[in-house]
Amino acid sequence: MKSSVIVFPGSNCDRDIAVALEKLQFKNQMVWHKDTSLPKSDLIVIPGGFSFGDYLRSGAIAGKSLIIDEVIKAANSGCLILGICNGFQILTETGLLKGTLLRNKNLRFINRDVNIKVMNNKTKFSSKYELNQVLKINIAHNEGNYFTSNQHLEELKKDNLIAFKYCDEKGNTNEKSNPNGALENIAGIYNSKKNILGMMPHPERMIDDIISNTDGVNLFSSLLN
Amino acid sequence: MKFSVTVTLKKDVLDPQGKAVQNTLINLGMSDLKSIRQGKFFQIELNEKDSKKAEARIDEMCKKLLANLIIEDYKIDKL
Amino acid sequence: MKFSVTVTLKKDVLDPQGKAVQNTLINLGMSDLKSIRQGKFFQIELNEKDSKKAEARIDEMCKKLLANLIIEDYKIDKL
Amino acid sequence: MKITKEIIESHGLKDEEYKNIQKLLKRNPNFLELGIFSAMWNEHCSYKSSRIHLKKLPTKGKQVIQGPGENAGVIDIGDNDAIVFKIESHNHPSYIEPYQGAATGVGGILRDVFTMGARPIALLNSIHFGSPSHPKTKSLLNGVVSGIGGYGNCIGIPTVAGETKFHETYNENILVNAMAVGHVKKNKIFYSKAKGVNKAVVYVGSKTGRDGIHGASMASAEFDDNSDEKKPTVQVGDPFTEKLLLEACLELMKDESIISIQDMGAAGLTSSSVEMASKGSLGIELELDKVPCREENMTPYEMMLSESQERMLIVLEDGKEEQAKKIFSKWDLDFVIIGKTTNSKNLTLKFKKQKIAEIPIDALASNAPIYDRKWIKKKLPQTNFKLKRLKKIKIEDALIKILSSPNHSNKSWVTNQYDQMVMCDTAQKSGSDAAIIRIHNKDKAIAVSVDSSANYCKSHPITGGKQIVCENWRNLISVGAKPIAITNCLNFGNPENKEIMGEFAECTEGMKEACEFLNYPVVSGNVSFYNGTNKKNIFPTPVIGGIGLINKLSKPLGHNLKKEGSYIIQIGKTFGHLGQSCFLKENYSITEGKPPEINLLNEKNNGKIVLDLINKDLVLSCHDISDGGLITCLSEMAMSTSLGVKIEKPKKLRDLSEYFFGEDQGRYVLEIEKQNIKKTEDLLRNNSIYFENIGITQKKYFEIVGEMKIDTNALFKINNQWYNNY
Ligand SMILES: Nc1ncnc2c1ncn2[C@@H]1O[C@H](COP(=O)(O)OP(=O)(O)O)[C@@H](O)[C@H]1O
Ligand SMILES: [Mg+2]
Repeated sequence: MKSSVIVFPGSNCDRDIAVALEKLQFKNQMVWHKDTSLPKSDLIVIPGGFSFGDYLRSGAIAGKSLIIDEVIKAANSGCLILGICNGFQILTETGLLKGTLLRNKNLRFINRDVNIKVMNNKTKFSSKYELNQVLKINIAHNEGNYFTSNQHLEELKKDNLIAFKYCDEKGNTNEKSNPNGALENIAGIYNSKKNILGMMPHPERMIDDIISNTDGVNLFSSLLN
Repeated sequence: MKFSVTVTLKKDVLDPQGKAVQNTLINLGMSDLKSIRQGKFFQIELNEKDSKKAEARIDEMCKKLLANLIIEDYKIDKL
Repeated sequence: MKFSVTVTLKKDVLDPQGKAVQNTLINLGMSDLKSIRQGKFFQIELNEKDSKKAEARIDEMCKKLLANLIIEDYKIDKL
Repeated sequence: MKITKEIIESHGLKDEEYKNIQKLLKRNPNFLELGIFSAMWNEHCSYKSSRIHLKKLPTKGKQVIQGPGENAGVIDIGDNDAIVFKIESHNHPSYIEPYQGAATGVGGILRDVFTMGARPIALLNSIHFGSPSHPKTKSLLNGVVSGIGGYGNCIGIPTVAGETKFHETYNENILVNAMAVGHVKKNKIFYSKAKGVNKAVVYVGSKTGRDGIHGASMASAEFDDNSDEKKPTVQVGDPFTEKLLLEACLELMKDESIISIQDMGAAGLTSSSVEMASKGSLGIELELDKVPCREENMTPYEMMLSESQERMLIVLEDGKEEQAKKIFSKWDLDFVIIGKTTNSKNLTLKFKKQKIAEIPIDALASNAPIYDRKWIKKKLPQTNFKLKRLKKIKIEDALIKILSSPNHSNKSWVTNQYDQMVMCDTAQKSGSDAAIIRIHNKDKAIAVSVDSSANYCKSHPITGGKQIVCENWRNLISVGAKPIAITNCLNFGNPENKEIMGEFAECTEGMKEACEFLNYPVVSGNVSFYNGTNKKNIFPTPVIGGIGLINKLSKPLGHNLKKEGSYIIQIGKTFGHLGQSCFLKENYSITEGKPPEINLLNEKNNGKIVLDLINKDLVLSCHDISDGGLITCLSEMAMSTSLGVKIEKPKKLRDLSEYFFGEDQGRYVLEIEKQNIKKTEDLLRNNSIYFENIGITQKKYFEIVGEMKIDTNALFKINNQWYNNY
């Protein structure tokens, strides 16, 4: 399985995701944002960080970079795309995913482990998880407050496009278990063809028991199937 | 030629920042505050003499980068 | 009564945001762009009929919260 | 411009200093030269009041690769791996503009570390605020914490540990100390010493603006009521550009292009160029027309004294320009040759084809003033209170008072605003005695902690100086790391005041004794004087940042209790010292008395044995006993787990408050699994270590038999509420 990680100036989880992919036996390549072609890949990852400082709006400037056109082309031809944190924000800026990520409700950066619930385990990204399985995954963001139109929200629900929701240890999704004010506790979504996943939590941080836990591993191993 | 651009969130988009500012101001005793919404402001200077062309240029900047038209509106003023 | 407030960085203060936006716009082909600086914009509505009082109120808000007077200037306009 | 008395004074130069300048130059300086002298000769750059005292500190050791004198200290951790680290203050700028002040403090210390070729792997900070009820405290706290986070999070280096304290002594002068830690291959360390004549001097990074002109002098001047007006343009941090600068520098460092490299920190272009030349016994010539400027019409004076952030100066090997330039343009950064090294031993500045300044490098650096300022010894304070005369307080109530106080509250409100996990090598985050960072791709790790004890240092500086080194040492031991070396940030008041100078002299003396005895050398540091307002000086606040090594990291050892039914062992003897304790402060507002004594021999023996027990895998969890005493330590071990403890009262009859809240030093609490208890006790006995078996762990309840019993969850809630309600 071949993967590419897109690196923008200001990306800072690029090495972390590369380590995770290689640990799980992906053949990974790093791709610089000024490159105009993508190596042949089954999976493209847009990593976390502060691309272009996240100045203006998070992900906005990265969304205009040269390589993004290639990512859009690849996405349209069915390539798997994973955007984590800043990657998710960039995907919404490019229009590959709908909705937007607003400032956290408390207006502060939040870094901690949160629980999220697997809402759909029938996708290429999630088949190794159980439905409604509760994972403990680290979040680290300023703008993770997912917002979208009512119409799109209905679509997300109807077509089962919500990937993960913030919840408590028992899987309850309520205001208390919502760290950033996201609409309906949404932590990650798919596009309608389910080949694109954007998520705020960082699965690449959860692949090693010494550092954290291994709740992120199955996301990558699902992709290997 | 100088322009200002203000970018504001569309009416039906949640404005967490504005809301937090509003709460803080009310806590500071500004009970007469009815509402506050926050946006962005740009001061732009162009090397372009023709005001029509310049304005078109600014408009292009807004569409291409400065505003996210899905959630934001923008307004251009000549300074 | 409605007001707008624009908050801008003082003249010599570094504007990293504006700088990044400027570079991006130039990369997007806007070579006629001379400079761009970014600031904040607020739309405020007050429950106050007296325009003098209202303006004083807005001024207070700016001083207390909306602007950081050490690095920013602000401007109030009645809408 | 004519140099008047007022101009000299406004540059913070004393009369005799100005005369000295005239003597060194054999003429009057011009305005630009005066500015350069003032920047180089102020306290911040010249260490003129502190140098003779700092000399006493032990700086060498088997594992020390580079001691003080470079951008940061470097220690050897084996296998060609080295750790580069330093701490620095940004107190005054943070008081004026907390967000930007703290942010640029982080940016500055990071540059010190990556200039040496190291990739930064961790950030720490020590922040001290005034009383929570002071009107400015809340916004300062907010601003500083989000500034530290804003910079570290954006650049992508985890902020893993620190301390957050409140005390009225900082009401008008907060402390913001930032520490950075980096990793480098031992054979790839870069230094600031220039070598060779006619080598290109290259400016890289951000453009120069009018930021913080005279910032370095500001950092060395007391605030007065007019300081609002003297404000220079505040430095604004740009972590994004720093990230680019970091990557570009590390990329350039992969080969042999760089002869010497130095970040532009305090006093910007002036101090960076002078330091490079001075270390290499060379001269340097700069053409200021070439300096990349952000604003129009900048004067040479402004260029030389600007403290714009995210800039570096490099002396480049011949023939490497093209290649180096390519790297910097890839990262969208300025790269301009602005001068060359010379053999003149002068700093020569040209502007518009004219020579506008020429100063012997030695005059700026090695001939900078050094003062042996008057200082007086502090007597050991007497303790006037009588515990027996104080109103009796229940142990439980006193504990709750401490746990709910601002200084002891759970800090997650702070630490949750920092990305602690980015880089995926943080094995132990904030919340324990020390954070643990794994060396990338290896199974060894370092432990890091910063510590200070201003109350102890105030009441008896020499004891306080020893104590902070020991506390820092203990914090590293508690997570199973072997302490290797420290960095320190010495935050003091006005050195021209002989009591303050005495505090400084004695604190450093205490630090020296402890460092020497524990074989714990000082490899880098920073001094910040003039902390205070209108003659009111802050408490002496030296901050110690320590690094320890864990040779093989399996599971990080924290202080959270692990297992029901294990034994709780206290190492070290409890005498019940309550002077300067937080028991007295929080419950009776008594802040008098002497600090607990330090017995360095016990300290060393106890630490060694604890480390030994940990290495033998006999310890489930471990916590050192510091302020708040035994019971506070135990409650911290229990909170945030579902376990509790069942502790017996001391066998010998003595005052329970002294026993549970005494702050005697050199003590630890260990959780030992039942099956290992005999082995552990034998080891302790064989090494003649004083210990007590004080109880066991149990489900849910924090209990002192016959005295108190409370749900640990309730304790956690009590500990967790202050920040959220503030
Ligand atoms: N400003 C801060 N930044 C990062 N971590 C912090 C900060 N303040 C406190 N902490 C963390 O909170 C925990 C408790 O701090 P403290 O009570 O000072 O611990 P100790 O007494 O063991 O030194 C420590 O793990 C410390 O690293
Ligand atoms: Mg400790």
